[in-house]
Amino acid sequence: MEHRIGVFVCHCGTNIAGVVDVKRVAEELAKYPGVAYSTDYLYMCSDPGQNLVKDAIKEHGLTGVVVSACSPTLHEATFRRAGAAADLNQYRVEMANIREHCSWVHRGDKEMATEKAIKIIKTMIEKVKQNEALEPISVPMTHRAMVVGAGIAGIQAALDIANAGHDVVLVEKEPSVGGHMAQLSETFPTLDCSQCILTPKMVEVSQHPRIKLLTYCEIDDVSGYVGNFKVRIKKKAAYVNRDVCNGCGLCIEKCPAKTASEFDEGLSERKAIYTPFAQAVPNQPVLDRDHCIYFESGKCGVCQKVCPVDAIDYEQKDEFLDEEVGAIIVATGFDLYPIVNIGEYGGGDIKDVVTSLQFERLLSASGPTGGVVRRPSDGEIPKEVVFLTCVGSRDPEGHMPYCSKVCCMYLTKHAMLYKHNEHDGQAYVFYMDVRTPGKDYEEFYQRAAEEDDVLYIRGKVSKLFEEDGKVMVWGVDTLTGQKVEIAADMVVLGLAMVPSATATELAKMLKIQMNQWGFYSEAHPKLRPVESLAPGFYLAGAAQGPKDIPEVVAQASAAASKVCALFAEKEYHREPIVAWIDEDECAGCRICISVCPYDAIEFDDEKEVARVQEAICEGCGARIAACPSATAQQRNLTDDQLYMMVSAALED
Amino acid sequence: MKIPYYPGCTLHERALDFDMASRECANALGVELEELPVWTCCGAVFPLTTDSVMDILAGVRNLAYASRMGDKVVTLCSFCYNVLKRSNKVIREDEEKREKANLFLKADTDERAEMESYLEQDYVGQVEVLHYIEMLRDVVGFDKVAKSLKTSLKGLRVAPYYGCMLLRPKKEMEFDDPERPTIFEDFLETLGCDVVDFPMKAECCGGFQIVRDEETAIACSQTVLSSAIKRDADLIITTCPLCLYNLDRKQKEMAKRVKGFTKIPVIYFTQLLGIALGIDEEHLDFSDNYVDPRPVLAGKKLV
Amino acid sequence: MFEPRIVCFFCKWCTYAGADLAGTSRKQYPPNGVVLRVNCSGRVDPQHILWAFREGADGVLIGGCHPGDCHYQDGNYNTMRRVALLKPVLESLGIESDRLRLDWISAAEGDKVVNVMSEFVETVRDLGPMELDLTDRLSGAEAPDEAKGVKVSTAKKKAKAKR
Amino acid sequence: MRLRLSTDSIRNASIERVEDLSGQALSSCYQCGRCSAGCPVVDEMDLIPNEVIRLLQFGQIKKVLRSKTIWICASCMQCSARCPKGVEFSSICDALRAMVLRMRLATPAVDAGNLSRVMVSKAPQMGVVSALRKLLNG
Ligand SMILES: Cc1cc2nc3c(=O)[nH]c(=O)nc-3n(C[C@H](O)[C@H](O)[C@H](O)COP(=O)(O)OP(=O)(O)OC[C@H]3O[C@@H](n4cnc5c(N)ncnc54)[C@H](O)[C@@H]3O)c2cc1C
Ligand SMILES: Cc1cc2nc3c(=O)[nH]c(=O)nc-3n(C[C@H](O)[C@H](O)[C@H](O)COP(=O)(O)OP(=O)(O)OC[C@H]3O[C@@H](n4cnc5c(N)ncnc54)[C@H](O)[C@@H]3O)c2cc1C
Ligand code: SF4
Ligand code: SF4
Ligand code: SF4
Ligand code: SF4
Ligand code: SF4
Ligand code: SF4
Ligand code: SF4
Ligand code: SF4
Repeated sequence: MEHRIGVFVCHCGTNIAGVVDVKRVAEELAKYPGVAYSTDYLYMCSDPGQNLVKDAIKEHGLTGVVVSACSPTLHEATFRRAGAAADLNQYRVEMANIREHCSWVHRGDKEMATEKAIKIIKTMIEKVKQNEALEPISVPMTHRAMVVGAGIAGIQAALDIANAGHDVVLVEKEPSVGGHMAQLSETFPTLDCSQCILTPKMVEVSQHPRIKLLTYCEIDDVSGYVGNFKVRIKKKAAYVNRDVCNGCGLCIEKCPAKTASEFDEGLSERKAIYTPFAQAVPNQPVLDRDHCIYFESGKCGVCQKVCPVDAIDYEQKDEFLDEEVGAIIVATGFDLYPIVNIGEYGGGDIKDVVTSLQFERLLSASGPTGGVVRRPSDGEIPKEVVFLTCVGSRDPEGHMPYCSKVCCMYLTKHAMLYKHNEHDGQAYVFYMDVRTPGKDYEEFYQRAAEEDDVLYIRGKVSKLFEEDGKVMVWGVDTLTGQKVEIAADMVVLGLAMVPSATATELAKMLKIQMNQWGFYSEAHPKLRPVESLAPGFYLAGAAQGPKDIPEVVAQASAAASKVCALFAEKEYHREPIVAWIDEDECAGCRICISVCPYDAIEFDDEKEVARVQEAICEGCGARIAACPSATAQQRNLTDDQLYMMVSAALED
Repeated sequence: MKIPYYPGCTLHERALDFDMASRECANALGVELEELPVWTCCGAVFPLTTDSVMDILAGVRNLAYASRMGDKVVTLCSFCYNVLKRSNKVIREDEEKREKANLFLKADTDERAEMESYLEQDYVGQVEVLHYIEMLRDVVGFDKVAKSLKTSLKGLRVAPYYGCMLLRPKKEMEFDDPERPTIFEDFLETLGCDVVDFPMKAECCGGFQIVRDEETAIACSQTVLSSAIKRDADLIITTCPLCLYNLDRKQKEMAKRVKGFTKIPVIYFTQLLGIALGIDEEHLDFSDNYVDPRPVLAGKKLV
Repeated sequence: MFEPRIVCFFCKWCTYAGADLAGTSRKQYPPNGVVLRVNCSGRVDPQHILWAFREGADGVLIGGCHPGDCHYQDGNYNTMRRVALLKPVLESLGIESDRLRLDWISAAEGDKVVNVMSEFVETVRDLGPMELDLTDRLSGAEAPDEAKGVKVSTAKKKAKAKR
Repeated sequence: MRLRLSTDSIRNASIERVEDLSGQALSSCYQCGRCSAGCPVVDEMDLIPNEVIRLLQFGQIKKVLRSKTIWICASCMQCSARCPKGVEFSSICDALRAMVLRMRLATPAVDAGNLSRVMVSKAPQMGVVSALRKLLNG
C-alpha cells in the first residue's frame, strides 16, 4: 500500500510555537517518505483545526494522520473521532506528543527542541504507516456498579446510579454509613444542620431496593477489567448475627467495657459492643474484640445473656463474598493530618488544644457536651478561643505542601458558631490568606468578622504551650509587624486533610493512580476530573483531593453519570490493541501462556498453536516480548513498528 | 574502654567543673575519656554564610586530629558539638569544600604538622561526632548506667534544658526531635528523677547576645527559668557552659530586677550523674555556681 | 559538547504520564531522549534494546511502574529480569551496561522523570558516543556465544527492508 | 510613606549577594511571619524577621542593613526550624551582618566596655568567641 500520511503540527497558542519552530517542523516533515501533506495550525483541537484534518483526509486521500500536539491522554479520542468522521479508520490516527514531552520541558533550547519535535513526529509517522484498520472489540458487560466508601460522596453516587435503574453494591469499612459529614455540627455557608440533611440520605441508601449495603466490610481482592470486575469482599466478624439482630440496643446498655469513642474523636466513651452514634445506619451493633472483656479473659458474656434474639455469636469468623460488577467508584474520603506530628503545638498533649473534628463534636447538639462548647481539661466554657489555619497544610518543609481548601471556611464557621454560643467570648483566627472559593463563602467570612466580631490576625503561630491553666499562643501580626501573645482558654487546629488511611493500599489493589500524597489521580485535571486513568474506575469526594460538601456531591453525581453513560451501552467496547499470534509461525512452545497474567491465551491442542482470546487480553505486551519465535505480535504496536520507531528516533 | 575526647576551650578553662565531673563519671562507668593530644578551639560558631571555608577549618582540623585516634570523638559543650557535627557534614557532603579544607590543612605550619602528623591522608569525614549523652546511651547504654547508680534521685524534680545548639538545625544535627526532644528525659528517668517537662526547654537562653546586650539575653533566660520554676522544678540541668552562665550567673541580675524572683539552681548534667554515681562532691565542684545547688540536694539527702 | 542520542521506552500508565506531569509542571530537562509509548515496560524486548544500540543509540532508558503497581500485575517484573539478563550480554558485546537504565517512575513523579533523564544524559555523556558498530555482530553468524542466546528476528530485517 | 517599585529597584546586585551569601532564596518566603512569632528576641528588633525578608523581596537593602535587627539575632535558629518554606532567616541575618562588616558600613555593635566586663566576669570563652565572630568578623 502506498503511504499517504498527513502531518498536522499544532501551535497550541504559544505553548508549542513559543519554543518549537512549528513552521520548520511542518516543512521538514513534508519531505519525509510517505508524507503526503503537512501543515501547522494555531489550535488543532478547535473546530477549524479538526475540520482542517477532516478536509485534508478527503482532499489528499490520506491513509494515516499524525497530529503533532499535546499528550495523547488529552486529545487522542478527539482526533480519532475527527478521523472517523472523515471515513479514516480511527486507529490510523495517532498523536505525536510535542508539548508535554517537548516544548514545555525544553524551553531553554529552541533549536534542540525543534529537532526533537521532528524526531518524535517521525516515530509516529513510522508507527501509523503500519497501523492496521481495526474495530473496537465488543465484550459483554455487567450492568452493576460498586461504590467503595459510604461517606456523603459514596452515598450520593450510589443513590444516583440506583435511581437511574442500575444495581449498586455499596461497601463501607465502618459499622455505619455517613463518613465525616455525620460528625459535623452545622455546615457552611448556610449553617444547616449536617445530620438533618444527611440522615435521610443514609436511610434511603439502606432501604433502596437496588442498593446492596455492605457495612463493616472491606475489599479483599479485585480482578477482571472494565465491564467485568470480580470483587472479593471481606465481611469482618461483628460477633453479632446481623440477620437476626433487631437493633434493640440492650447489649450496648448492659456492656460493662468502655473505650474512647472514635465518632466523638475521643471526647466521650463508647461500649465494647456499640453503634458509632445514635442515628447509625444500619442501627445494629458490632462487637469490638480489642476492648471486650470476654475476648480478653473469657469472662463477662453479658451481651449474649441479655440479647432477646440470641444474636451474639462469639465464634463468628470473617466471611468472604464475591460480587461481579462492571464499574467501581472509589469514595474513601479523608482523614485529618495526625496531630502528633505537630510538636510545636504540643503534639496532642495539651488538653485544651483540640482538632477541628473534635470542635465539631463540641458544637454538635448530639455531641458529648450537648452542643455547649466546653474545654476538655475542666469542662469550663472558654472565653478566649483561638483558631489556627493551615496546620500541616501549605507547609512543604515539614508537612503537606497543598492547601486543604476547606479549613479556612470551617474555622470561620467554628468561630461564628462559638460566638453564637458564647456572646461575650472572643474568637481569634490566625490566617495566612482567608480562602473563600465558593458561592456565598466570602459573604460568610465577612459576616463572621463584622457581625460576630471574630478577630482575624494575619500570621502563622509559632508555638503553643500550657501555662497557668491557659494555652499560650505565640503568634504574630504581619500587618502591623508585631509579635502577638494570647493566653487562650482553648485552641482549635485546622488540620490538613489527608487521604484516608487505607487509600494507598486500596489504590495498589485496584491498580489506580495516586498523586504523591495518596490522593487518587484523575485522568485529566480539567477535562476528566472524575475518571481514573485506569478504565472502569471513577473517583468521588475527598479521596481525590480536599473539598467541601457541595463539591463532593457534585463530583459524586458526575461519577455516577459517567457510570450510567458506560452502562448505556449493552456491551463494552474495548481497545483492539491486543495480542495476536501468527498461527503459521507459532512453535507451540507455550511460553506465552505461562507469562500472560490474565490467562488470555488458550492452546489449540489440535493445531498445536497458541491463540489469543481477544475479549480477555488487556494488551500489556508481556507475552509478545517473551515469545521466542517473535510470532506473537501486538496489534498496532508490532515488533516491526517498534523497530521502525526506534530507527526514526535515532535518525539525524 | 577508651574513647577520644575533645574538651574544647571552655571546658579547658572556665568550665573545669564540667570537665572534671564528666571525666569522673566516665571513669565510674568504665570509660576513659582520652583527650586529644593536640587540639584547638573549634571557633564556637558554625558559619552560616556560604562562602566561608576558612571558618570551618578549626572544626575540621580537630576532626582530623581525632581521626588519628579512632573513629569517634566525644564532646560535651553544645557549641563544640554543633560546630564539629556540622563541619563534619560539610566535609562528608561538599566535595569542593572538602578539597579546599584539606589543602588549607596541608598548609598548616611545620610546627603543627610536626606535633602530630595528622594529615598523611585527607580528612573525609570518617570520624563520628558523639555528644557525651549519646555516648551514655549508645556506647555505655542507659541500662548499664542504671546498674552503676549508688544513690537514688527519686523525688528530685529535674528540668532538662536543651537550648538551641544540640537540636537545630534538625537535618544537620540529627540529634533528637527539635520540638519534643526526649534524650535527656530518658537519661533523667534512668537516674530515677522526676522529670519536669517544661515548654521552654528548647527555647534560646540569649546565647552570645549576653556579650552585646545583657538585657536582651537576660530576658530570654528569665523566660526559660520561670517556665521551669512554674512547673515546680528543683533543679535545671544543661550541657552548655554558655547556657549555664546565662541561666545561673545572671540570676543575680534577675533578682535585682524582678520582685519576688525565686532562684533555681542550674547544674551540668554530669554533675547530677556524679551524685547518682556516688562520686565525691569535691570532684563535682559546685563552688562556681551562683545559685548553690547543695541546699536543694541536701534537702533530698543527696549531699 | 557531545549530545547523546537516547531512546526511551515509557509505560503509558506510569512513566509516560509522569513525563506528561513534568510537562504540565513546566519542569526542565535535557532534550536528548525521544520517548516511545508502550503499554507496559514488559512489552520491551531485549531485541528492541539491541536494535536501538545497533541503530546508533548512545543510551536506552526504560521507565515502568513501581514494583507491585504494574497495571498488568507483573509486567514490570518481566522487564526487571530481562534487563538483568541483558546487562552482561551488553558487556560481552563491548557495550557499557550503564548505557541501559531501567527505572520505576510513577505517574505522580514528574520530578523523578526530570532527575532520571538529567542523570542518565550525564551518565551517557560521560561514557561518550557509542562507537561500536553492531551491524555485523548482531546479524551475522560470527556473533559471540553470549549474544547467540539473543534471538535476531526476521521481523526487524523485514522492517529495515520496508523503508 | 510610599514605596516606588520598578524592575531595577527590585532585583539588584546587593540582593543577589544576600541570596548567594546566605544560600537562601528570598522568593521562597510567603510572609507567614512564623519566624517572627517564635523569635525570642523579637521585642528588641526594629524590623521583625519577616519584615526584613519582605524589604529584601522589594530590593530595599539599605533599610535592612541599617536595622538593629541583624545585630540582635541570637542565631538560635528557631525561626529556621519552624519556617514552613525552609527559609533560614538566621543565615540571612549572618549574610547581612557579613555584608555590613565586610563593607565597613557600620561600627561593630559590641561595646568594648561591656565586653571587658563580661570577660572579667568569668563568662565562658565560647560566649566571647562566638560574639566576636558573629558581631565583629564578617
Ligand atoms: C472539621 C471539618 C469541618 C467541615 N465542615 C464542613 C462544612 O461545614 N461544610 C462543608 O461543605 N464541608 C465541610 N467539611 C468537609 C466535609 O467533611 C467533606 O467534604 C466530606 O465529608 C467528604 O466526604 P467524603 O464522602 O468524600 O469522605 P468521608 O466523609 O471521609 O467518607 C469516606 C467514607 O469511606 C469509608 N472508607 C474509607 N476507606 C475505606 C475502604 N478502604 N473501604 C471501605 N470504606 C472506606 C470511610 O469509613 C468513610 O465512611 C468539613 C471537614 C472537616 C474536617
Ligand atoms: C480571564 C479568565 C481566565 C481563566 N483562566 C482559567 C484557567 O486558567 N483555568 C481554569 O480552570 N479556568 C479558568 N477560567 C475559568 C473558565 O473560563 C470558566 O470556568 C469556564 O469557561 C466556564 O465555562 P462555562 O461553560 O460554564 O461558561 P461559558 O464559558 O461562559 O459558556 C457559556 C456559553 O453559554 C452561552 N449562552 C449564554 N447565555 C445563553 C442563552 N441564553 N442561550 C444560549 N446560549 C447562551 C454563551 O454564549 C457561552 O457560549 C478563567 C476565566 C477567566 C475570566
Ligand atoms: S490539540 Fe493539544 S496542543 Fe493543540 S491546541 Fe489543543 S490542547 Fe493545545
Ligand atoms: S462480652 Fe464484651 S461486648 Fe459483651 S457485654 Fe461483655 S464486654 Fe461487652
Ligand atoms: S441485644 Fe441483640 S438484638 Fe438487641 S441490639 Fe444487641 S445484638 Fe441486636
Ligand atoms: S483552606 Fe485555608 S486554612 Fe486550609 S490550607 Fe487552605 S489556606 Fe490554609
Ligand atoms: S483595608 Fe481599608 S479599604 Fe480595605 S476593607 Fe479595610 S478599610 Fe476598607
Ligand atoms: S498482551 Fe499478552 S500477556 Fe498481556 S494480556 Fe494480552 S495475551 Fe496476556
Ligand atoms: S517563617 Fe519562613 S516563610 Fe514564614 S515569614 Fe518567616 S521566612 Fe517567610
Ligand atoms: S535565629 Fe535570630 S531571628 Fe531567628 S529566632 Fe533566633 S534570634 Fe530570632
